[in-house]
Amino acid sequence: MIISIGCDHIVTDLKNHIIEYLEAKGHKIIDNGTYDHIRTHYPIYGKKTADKVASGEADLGIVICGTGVGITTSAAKVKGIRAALVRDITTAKYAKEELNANIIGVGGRICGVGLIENIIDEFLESKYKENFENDKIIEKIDQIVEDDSQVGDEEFFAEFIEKWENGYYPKK
Amino acid sequence: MIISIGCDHIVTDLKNHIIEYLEAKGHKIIDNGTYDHIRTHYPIYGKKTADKVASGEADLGIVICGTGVGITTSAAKVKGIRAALVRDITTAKYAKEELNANIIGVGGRICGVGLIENIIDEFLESKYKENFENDKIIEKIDQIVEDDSQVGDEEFFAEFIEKWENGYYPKK
Amino acid sequence: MKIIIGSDKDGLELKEYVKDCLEKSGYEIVDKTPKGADDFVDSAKSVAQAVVEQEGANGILVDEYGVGSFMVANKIKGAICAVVSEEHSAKMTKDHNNATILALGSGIVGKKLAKEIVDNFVGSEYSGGRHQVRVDMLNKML
Amino acid sequence: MKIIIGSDKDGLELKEYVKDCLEKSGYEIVDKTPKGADDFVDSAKSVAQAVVEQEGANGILVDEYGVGSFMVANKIKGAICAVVSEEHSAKMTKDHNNATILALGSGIVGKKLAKEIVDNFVGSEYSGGRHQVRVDMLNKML
Repeated sequence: MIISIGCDHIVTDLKNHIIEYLEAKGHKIIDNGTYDHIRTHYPIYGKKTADKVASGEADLGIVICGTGVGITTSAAKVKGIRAALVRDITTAKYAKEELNANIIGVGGRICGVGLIENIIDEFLESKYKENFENDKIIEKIDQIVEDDSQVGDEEFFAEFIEKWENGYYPKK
Repeated sequence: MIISIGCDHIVTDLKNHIIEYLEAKGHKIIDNGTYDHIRTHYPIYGKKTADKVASGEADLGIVICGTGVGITTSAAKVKGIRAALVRDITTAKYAKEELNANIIGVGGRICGVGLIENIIDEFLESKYKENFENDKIIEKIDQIVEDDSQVGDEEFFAEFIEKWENGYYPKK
Repeated sequence: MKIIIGSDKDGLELKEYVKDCLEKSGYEIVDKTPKGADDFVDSAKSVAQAVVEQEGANGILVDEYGVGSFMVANKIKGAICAVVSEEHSAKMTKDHNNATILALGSGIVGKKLAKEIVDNFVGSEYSGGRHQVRVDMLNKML
Repeated sequence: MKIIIGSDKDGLELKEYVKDCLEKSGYEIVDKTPKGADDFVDSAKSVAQAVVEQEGANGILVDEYGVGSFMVANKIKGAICAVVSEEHSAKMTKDHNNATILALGSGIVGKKLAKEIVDNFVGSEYSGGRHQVRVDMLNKML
């Protein structure tokens, strides 16, 4: 499978571990960064990771930050994405089987690596159960957002990054 | 507070992080090992950590292994120990407030470090709520085991360590 | 603080429990789905829209796994929803992400844990500062 | 496989749910506390003792937090009890620790999660090998 992955600077080592883990299983990984521990902003990587899935370039996506909330929320806000933030395998399975989730998010400061590996395994291996009920709910979710012009727009956050670099935002 | 801590070889780095975290808060730590990543056996460190608490040398104990189950079970099997294996703060608080738990266990491959720090904070800061009901349950738990001759016996596992070293057990 | 709540049928019982706890703590509750919505898309949309429209309001959503409500609420522009099954994230997501909506799974968390999660969420505050750039980014999306 | 179960009053409802699920899966269930024991010390002791006495039996304990049953069951010589709120530990503790007793907190885990935890626990097997030295150590204790 082609898997799009992204993280913030809090959990870069964990993301690198997961990439190795998945490559060893034969998956192809698109690593959207961040690539180091320099302070950056989770929506950049959540959106980048999700854009690849929304466009079809990747089959599924994985996003990780401290609690998982910030980066998974940014992924969820991309049209075509059904993002599931989880802390157990049961929910990962449900999200894939019933909601055909295409992005899984976890919190690297919340879950340990053994549990995270198992959550990802379940997410990748579970199959969507196509039926009328599930199709209907998914269509309802997908219809909430109409505009797809933000997908793939790499300059979307440029104004904020510039403001950050110019000291508009406090560094604390 | 004087805190007795122990781990197996899977989570030594996490234990070292927790020691730093607690020392920065002014606690005195008794580090019962293991000290490296060489394969060893969790009951050795669970018992050592618990013995210090049972004898009164330490106020409270913390034990960590992959899932937390193995090492916390070994701590629980020491007379005078009320060991709580947890994955949330609610249970840590309950265990201290109602059962006066004196050892907390977590799984380093199950919980992330942010959650673990918070669990430990809650465990150390919560106070036992002394009342008739709680005292009665605790007495009932403590009375299950009568013999205290195993507490502090440093040769207790010697036969198994010798067998392990002599190749009695498979290494796989 | 006003707390806007909603659930589907599967989440109804836990929603009622959470509602009771919050009312006892003195919060003003607006229940968008007294009988439980037909599905979590309806409950999550209506709560998220109401939270976005009312400055200072918080939202709580319940369905069987929580993750469906999370998926949906975050599709509403300006809504930041966290699905959580432990207390640390409940605090941190308020503090760092300025999340105003909490989603819970009734089939995932028990009542004692749910209560502590909710208390940590409604009892925490956004700390602003460097976190604002990320929140501004999220709020531009959709 | 025979599964011996027990709970206090707080754990009664979840115990009944787990019992139903396991019976539907064809397991033979021995319920030590059909009405719920007075406290988790009684339920945990009776289940742990029965599991230790019956070769090949497994035990499941429920109280409000699970951790009380864990504390007690592990005081019985030969009993290895795991308190668990996710599926990975449920599998791993069987595989590595040869745990034969599972403790659950009814106030901590929801039913869907509890069912998956139980299924993972009863469906996994001890792998022996290097793990036996640790199990022998545990079994010498008390």
